[in-house]
Amino acid sequence: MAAPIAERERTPAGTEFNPQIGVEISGIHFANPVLTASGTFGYGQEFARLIDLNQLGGIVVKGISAEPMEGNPPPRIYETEAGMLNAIGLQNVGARRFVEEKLPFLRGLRTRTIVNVFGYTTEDYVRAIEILNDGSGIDAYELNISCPNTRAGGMVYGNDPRLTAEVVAASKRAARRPLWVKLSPNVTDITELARAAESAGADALTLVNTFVGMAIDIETRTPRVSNVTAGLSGPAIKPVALRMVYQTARAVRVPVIGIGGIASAEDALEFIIAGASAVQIGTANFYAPDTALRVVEGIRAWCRSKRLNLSDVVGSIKIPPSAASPVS
Amino acid sequence: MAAPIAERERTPAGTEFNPQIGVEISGIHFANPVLTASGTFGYGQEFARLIDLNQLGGIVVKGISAEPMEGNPPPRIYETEAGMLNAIGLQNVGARRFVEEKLPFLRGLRTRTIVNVFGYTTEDYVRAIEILNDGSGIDAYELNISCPNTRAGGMVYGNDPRLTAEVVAASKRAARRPLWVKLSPNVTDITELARAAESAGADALTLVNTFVGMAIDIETRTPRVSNVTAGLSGPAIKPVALRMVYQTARAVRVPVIGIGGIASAEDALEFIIAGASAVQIGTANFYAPDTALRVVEGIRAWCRSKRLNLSDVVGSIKIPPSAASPVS
Amino acid sequence: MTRMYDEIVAVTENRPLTGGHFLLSLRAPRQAQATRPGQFAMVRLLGRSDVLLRRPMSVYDVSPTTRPPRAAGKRGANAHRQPEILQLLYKIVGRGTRLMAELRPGDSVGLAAPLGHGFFAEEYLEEARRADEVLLVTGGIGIAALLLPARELATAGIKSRLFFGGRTRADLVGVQDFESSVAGITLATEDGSKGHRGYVTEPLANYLERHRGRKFLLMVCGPWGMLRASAELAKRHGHACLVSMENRMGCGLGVCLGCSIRVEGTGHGAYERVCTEGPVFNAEHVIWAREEIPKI
Amino acid sequence: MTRMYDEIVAVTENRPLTGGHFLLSLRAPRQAQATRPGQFAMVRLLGRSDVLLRRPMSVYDVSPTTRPPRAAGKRGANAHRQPEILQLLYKIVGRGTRLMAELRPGDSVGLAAPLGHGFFAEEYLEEARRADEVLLVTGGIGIAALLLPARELATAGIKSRLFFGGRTRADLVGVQDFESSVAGITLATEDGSKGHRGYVTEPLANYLERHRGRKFLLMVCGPWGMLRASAELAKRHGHACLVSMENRMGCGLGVCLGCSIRVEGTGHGAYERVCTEGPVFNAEHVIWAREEIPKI
Ligand SMILES: Cc1cc2nc3c(=O)[nH]c(=O)nc-3n(C[C@H](O)[C@H](O)[C@H](O)COP(=O)(O)OP(=O)(O)OC[C@H]3O[C@@H](n4cnc5c(N)ncnc54)[C@H](O)[C@@H]3O)c2cc1C
Ligand SMILES: Cc1cc2nc3c(=O)[nH]c(=O)nc-3n(C[C@H](O)[C@H](O)[C@H](O)COP(=O)(O)OP(=O)(O)OC[C@H]3O[C@@H](n4cnc5c(N)ncnc54)[C@H](O)[C@@H]3O)c2cc1C
Ligand SMILES: Cc1cc2nc3c(=O)[nH]c(=O)nc-3n(C[C@H](O)[C@H](O)[C@H](O)COP(=O)(O)O)c2cc1C
Ligand SMILES: Cc1cc2nc3c(=O)[nH]c(=O)nc-3n(C[C@H](O)[C@H](O)[C@H](O)COP(=O)(O)O)c2cc1C
Ligand code: FES
Ligand code: FES
Repeated sequence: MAAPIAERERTPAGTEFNPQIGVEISGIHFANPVLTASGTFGYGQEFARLIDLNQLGGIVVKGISAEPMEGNPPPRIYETEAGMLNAIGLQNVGARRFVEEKLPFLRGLRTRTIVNVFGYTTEDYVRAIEILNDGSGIDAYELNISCPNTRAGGMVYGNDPRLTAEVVAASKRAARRPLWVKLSPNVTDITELARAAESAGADALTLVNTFVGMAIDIETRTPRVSNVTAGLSGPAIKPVALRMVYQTARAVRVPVIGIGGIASAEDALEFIIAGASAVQIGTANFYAPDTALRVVEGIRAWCRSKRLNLSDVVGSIKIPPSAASPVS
Repeated sequence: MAAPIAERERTPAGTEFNPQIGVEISGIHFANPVLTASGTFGYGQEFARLIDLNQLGGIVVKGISAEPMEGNPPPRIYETEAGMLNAIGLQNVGARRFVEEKLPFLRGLRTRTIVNVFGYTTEDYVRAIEILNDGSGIDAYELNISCPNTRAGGMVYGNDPRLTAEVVAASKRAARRPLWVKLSPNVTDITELARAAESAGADALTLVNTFVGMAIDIETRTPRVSNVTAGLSGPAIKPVALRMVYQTARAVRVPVIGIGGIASAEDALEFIIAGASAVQIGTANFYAPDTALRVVEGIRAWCRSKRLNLSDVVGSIKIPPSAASPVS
Repeated sequence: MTRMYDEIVAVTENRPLTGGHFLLSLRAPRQAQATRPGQFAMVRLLGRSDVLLRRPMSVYDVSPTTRPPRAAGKRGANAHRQPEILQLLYKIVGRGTRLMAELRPGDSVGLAAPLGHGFFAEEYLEEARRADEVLLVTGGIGIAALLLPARELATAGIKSRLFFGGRTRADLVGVQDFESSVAGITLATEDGSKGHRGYVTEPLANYLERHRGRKFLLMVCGPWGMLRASAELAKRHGHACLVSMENRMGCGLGVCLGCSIRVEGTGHGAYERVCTEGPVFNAEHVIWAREEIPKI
Repeated sequence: MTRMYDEIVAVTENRPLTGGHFLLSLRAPRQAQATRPGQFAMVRLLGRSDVLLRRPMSVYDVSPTTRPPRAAGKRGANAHRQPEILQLLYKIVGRGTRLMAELRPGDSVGLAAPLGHGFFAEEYLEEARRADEVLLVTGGIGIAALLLPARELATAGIKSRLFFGGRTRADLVGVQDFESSVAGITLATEDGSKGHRGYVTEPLANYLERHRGRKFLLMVCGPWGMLRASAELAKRHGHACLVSMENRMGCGLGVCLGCSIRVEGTGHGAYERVCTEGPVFNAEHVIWAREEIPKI
């Protein structure tokens, strides 16, 4: 698809180079590598009055479960240094109402629609996917495996390679669309989980979800968020997310989609250079809803100035020979 | 040691309450619960011209190995959002020169001296401790187990319960002083590592060390730090560090010392309320060398205003009954 | 959904008032013209990531120019001009508001407005028309949500009365701005430095007691205790009551679900978003149990 | 170790110069009085955690009052007064310096100074006395480290000469401040907009060539390429050369070991700290292999 590098290098430096920033992931073509992250963009419609949704590469909708869920009691969020904590509790309208009420709007867009799916048992996941299979206008599923498995004593799916493989394999069998798996960063070795998901049939991996954190009100000596612990997102987590994307991209063959604290095209390019085929914008949507569009434009401008297509950039990090151990 | 709460509550509200903020950890008494973290305070002397070192609860010196180490090539650090990355590579003068050249100064202080120790094999750790055993003026050792074990194929000691237990047990046998173990946060379940260290003989646990992160220069497409990956510290990590301290304090009986992004007395009190018996100040020393002293004063003032001794505050977090799962 | 605008706008004035309150004037014609009484804005401090999220602030006033609010009553010749300035009345309580206080003319902020449903969603306006008098009840910085409603009521020929409480007289900011719109003003301070000594819900209770038989609508914005006390008084006397709720907000746009509170008797599930279904709710639908209303 | 002071100090002026350069004046008598030529300061932006670390900045000038640097040469009656103002000459290159440029009189910054060993550590001063002339060589913002050395040399009666290069004429800030202290000034710009077109090391090479047999000491501060080129020229002609090195700094205080570069022929191990053993090093001790000098 991309013009061969040699050819581009022959085009005189003065002529405008029009970079290809489209990307194919799990058989779906995205006009650009910038998606909005699950839980930070509602069901898309909420942002229609703010930005041109058709300029996005894709929209990943808020996590959907088989049955509606009401979520956690307030307070659910808290601001931290360059980040935020959230424990929304996966409030959502359920797969059936999503298909009936939310999907028609998304179907009307040129932008790709990815549906984030979760459950507390493997059967939950499968059931949600089966309902969603009937909806039209969904391009792929993204499995959120950062949930505690109620059967496995609350052990988090995504923190255990065996549970990961189980839920991915079952979901893959059920899914009539490509299956992305969204990894939890709260693990010792992200590549172990990544390989487990890949072996079990994941068509792409997205990472990272939020880091489990906490904040305390010292006046009342109670947790700031009713759930006690909550997920940390935002610029604060970017360095760790980037490291995990870098490691994962080197450990698997399926495409990797990078997430975590991305607020600018420069941030996004770091993930892409580290090996991400695409990126997702999360928390930044809350305070700067035009972030994703600015990132698209910034990536295009950077590629143009470097005379590179996106595919030349993905994973193009150069590691100096002096660099020894992967640990600081 | 502390006056019983009932008695204090009888003292009329008008009279000045003088809180006890001393704490005993692994048999050592600290005049206050504020220490400076390893690698962020040199060998103490560097800060003597800036603050009164005798006002500190303790000083944890830069990590010491049996032999001197020269560290990583530059660049070794990079600033991130509300944090910094470092891959110093454990540059240090070695245990022998430390005892001869650095310890005499520290011995002259009223403040407690904790020596942070590391190695690449269990024998390295033991050898360093044996050399240090001969030095006088050391109050305790703090084992930095965030190093890759060169024998175990580079697997990080602190990320594996079996390796953790091995190095802690061997070090405990060698150590003629109390042994603290400093845990790595780059793990799926911090309590598993905490219990492994406790069972193997740790007298106290300090956490957290840095999170493995990364940054990329998009112009050169090379890592910002020569070592490729580097440790993230500073305010950005505070929510995750606090969560780990909270979980660990509930999982072990030995005292827990909290570290991670502490920049104010309020931050320190969050850790103490979550269960830390003491705290360490790291990155903040770099940009505000008076932080530790301000934290001491702030804790004292807070305890006074609440009419609480420090021991009443440690682990005094109130968890609302509504709070269900420990995962967001 | 009404039109909403999210833009970088310029500060034209940032005036310190008593008690750590400030009046921030922003050149934001589109936001100002679209705002309905009781709606709010999300304000972003630019160029920093340590204070990441935007802060919710009621739209206090909109005006054609940046005249002092004291003069805002006598609009005269200007009244037909479209507003260009949007004003926020805020109090320093933490890092974000402390930084807002440092804004100077010529600085910029991000501004998304108007947001939420105000006091005059259709069913509420109907309610107001049926009432003999609307009682505007507020404590502290809650006053910021009530100036535009007071004006709207005056314009619609509906009589209103302000009950305004604070800890001390320095908290009673903006009272003058209400004078031309309301039929009466009752003040209260906890320290007795101005008006009734105690909570403003005490004179409110007396007023309701003295005027049994009349039909009131309460519009309340203030701390949780005051909202609940007002809601109870309204219920006891059989009056309708609208409360403007607060909660921490991640986005203000309806997507993070961070601001949800449990609301009864509505079709939209157990939790509703303060930023989208609120901030104004029918007090009868709010569950007043402490654990359902966050101590934020 | 000389005395060092770490305090919150007030901005008295922040003057924009050409080419995105600024001259920041701080009321910092203790730091100003303790500073020796070539030492640096760590500057902290207060009240924010997103720009966490302090920024290293050479001390450009110290003066009794905050007079324009243009007048700094004719000190006259003031010369005996103790300096109260410490000045930093900086260029906007990233977030920290962009925020520094927004500082206004009355604002505060954190200031730790003086730090490091300057150009006149004992052995270096000896070297200077033995030289026929000291050549001050600099490119871009490196000029900030050389004004105090130029003055010190003049006071000590040692002749000096400035070689100053930039990309364009707007980069050649502060030249006037040197006029009264140096025997000659050679300028160069890459675009030829002022002085020699090209690198300043070209006229420097010519000068050394023309004055073979004389004994020079080079004091160099600038980008890595210029440091190395100057060091090579000095070595080829057998002159001593002092280079002020740069590196990212975590603390500036000698404790983080983040600023270490590999230095030969010293007793302190292979890596030395730019902030403590430097920033001025004997060029002969520096290992000029690219991988040992960070591209920061
Ligand atoms: C719909 C709505 C309208 C509001 N209108 C106004 C207004 O017109 N003027 C005004 O001064 N304030 C108003 N507030 C409150 C205002 O949003 C908070 O005071 C502000 O966000 C605090 O920011 P901070 O960074 O200064 O404080 P922080 O440091 O974040 O917190 C300081 C204190 O303020 C509380 N707080 C934080 N966020 C909120 C929040 N979203 N709502 C309420 N309290 C919060 C914190 O829990 C804490 O007690 C409104 C809030 C809402 C939800
Ligand atoms: C001893 C010493 C003295 C210095 N004196 C001056 C001076 O007098 N005037 C002046 O304008 N600058 C001086 N510098 C450079 C100055 O410290 C950097 O320009 C500044 O830290 C960049 O901060 P920033 O936040 O604007 O840039 P960042 O956003 O942090 O980075 C922008 C660019 O500056 C580079 N940079 C970052 N930190 C440093 C650093 N410590 N040293 C060099 N480059 C860096 C980055 O790699 C990047 O290329 C000095 C540096 C050192 C080490
Ligand atoms: C309020 C909120 C709600 C979220 N909900 C979901 C969700 O339903 N499913 C999911 O997989 N991730 C969810 N996430 C995680 C984000 O999609 C993203 O992985 C994470 O926030 C890191 O990216 P960021 O730093 O750009 O925000 C949520 C994040 C936030 C802040
Ligand atoms: C530059 C630097 C060097 C460090 N060196 C060590 C070390 O030698 N041994 C160790 O156990 N921890 C080391 N640490 C980790 C700190 O002691 C501390 O655990 C970590 O920085 C988190 O705390 P903070 O966020 O307050 O900095 C180092 C940290 C930094 C920033
Ligand atoms: S604040 Fe985000 S949904 Fe209301
Ligand atoms: S900057 Fe920290 S040791 Fe030099």
